[in-house]
Amino acid sequence: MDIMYFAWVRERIGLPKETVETQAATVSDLVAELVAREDRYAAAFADITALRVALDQELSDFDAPLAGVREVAFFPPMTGG
Amino acid sequence: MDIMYFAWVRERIGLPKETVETQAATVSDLVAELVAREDRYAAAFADITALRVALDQELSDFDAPLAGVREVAFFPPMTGG
Amino acid sequence: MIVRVQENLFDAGAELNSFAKNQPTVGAIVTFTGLVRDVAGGLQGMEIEHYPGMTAKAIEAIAADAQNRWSLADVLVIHRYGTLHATDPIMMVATASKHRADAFAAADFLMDYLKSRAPFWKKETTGDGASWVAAKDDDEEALNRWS
Amino acid sequence: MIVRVQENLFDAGAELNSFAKNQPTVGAIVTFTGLVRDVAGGLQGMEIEHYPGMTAKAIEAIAADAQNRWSLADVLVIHRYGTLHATDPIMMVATASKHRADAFAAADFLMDYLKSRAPFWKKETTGDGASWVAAKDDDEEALNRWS
Repeated sequence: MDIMYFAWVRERIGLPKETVETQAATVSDLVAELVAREDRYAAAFADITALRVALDQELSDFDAPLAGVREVAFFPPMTGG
Repeated sequence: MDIMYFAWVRERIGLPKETVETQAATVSDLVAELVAREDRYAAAFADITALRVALDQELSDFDAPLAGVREVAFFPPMTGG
Repeated sequence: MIVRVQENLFDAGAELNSFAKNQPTVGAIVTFTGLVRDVAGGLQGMEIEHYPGMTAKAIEAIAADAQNRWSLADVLVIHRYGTLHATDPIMMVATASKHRADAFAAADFLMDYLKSRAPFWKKETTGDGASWVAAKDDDEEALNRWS
Repeated sequence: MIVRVQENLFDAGAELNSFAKNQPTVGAIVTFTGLVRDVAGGLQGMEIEHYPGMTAKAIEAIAADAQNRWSLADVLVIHRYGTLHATDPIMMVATASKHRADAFAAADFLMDYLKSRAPFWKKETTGDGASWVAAKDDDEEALNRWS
């Protein structure tokens, strides 16, 4: 599964994209796996309410199941316009 | 007192502007004087609810007094924009 | 505030660019451009009559009202009179603000008031002849949004 | 519908004119142009990051939603990414309709959704350093207007 990071999430984690092997059932489970890995992930995911998630390029939420998902992206609230 | 007419009011009366001597106390009194004059005025002022009036270039209404007014304008509802 | 009442054609894009260029500390520019709509059967022309002594004063009063109601860095209003042709720009409003909500609300307000309170009257000529455009009840009701 | 996500500068006035030229039967064009605002102390630059795989799709979905909600002849959205400078245009929305109320509402709606639902993130560099622009609670609340 590809995981992408944008804006300050990317900066805290230190990379824009990585591929992980995971059995996580939901986005929250995946976040828990990442946080357990290294401090930089813990720092990026410290306040989940400050983050957004997209599954296969569609906005989703942290309760969503990951079955069949190929690309997960984490980022702060958008500031376009 | 100068009286100006615009759009179809001007067309029905057949002139854009005229100067009248009047002792009319209000706009309505002035309209009554004009209507009494000739059919073309009666045609133009047949339905007063379809008309607007400006006194000295400010929108006003038919009850307004004419004391001190130098220019009265009659026209249909505006269609700018 | 810039108010122009003119017979000549204007270039809406050039007006937007020169308006924006004068607003270095502003993030939001909203414009409305009104075009002569071509009608079924073909529009041969549009004649816009106005009340020269009153027009600019009335528009300036409306624009000043917008500036009192919202936080605006600048306001532009251009309105033409005389003979116009299908697809010509009739008029344009531009508002500049730090806040997009203010720029939108002010432009919307300006349009509602210019439509029903600035002394312009449109006459359209088509294959069926010439006729004065009637004011719409909607336009009068739209003003109630702002009171 | 025209959606462009690009690094290059664009000319908002030229975009307005070419958009309007394609709308012969439409009376009302509304545009919103977002500019890089110069800040106190001087903005040295703005960096806009985006999510290439998602950006155009997200904007197209928002524009399609606007077309379902209002009677629109056409919609244009341009949004830049990369390095921008003070007073540069960041993005632009244009709507064309027979009815000015539809053109205004749709442009306002598009801006609210692009602001909070299109995957762009702004980072500003000033004399004090670089920092990510924070989303405003206002922006999220603005979306409630349309539900």
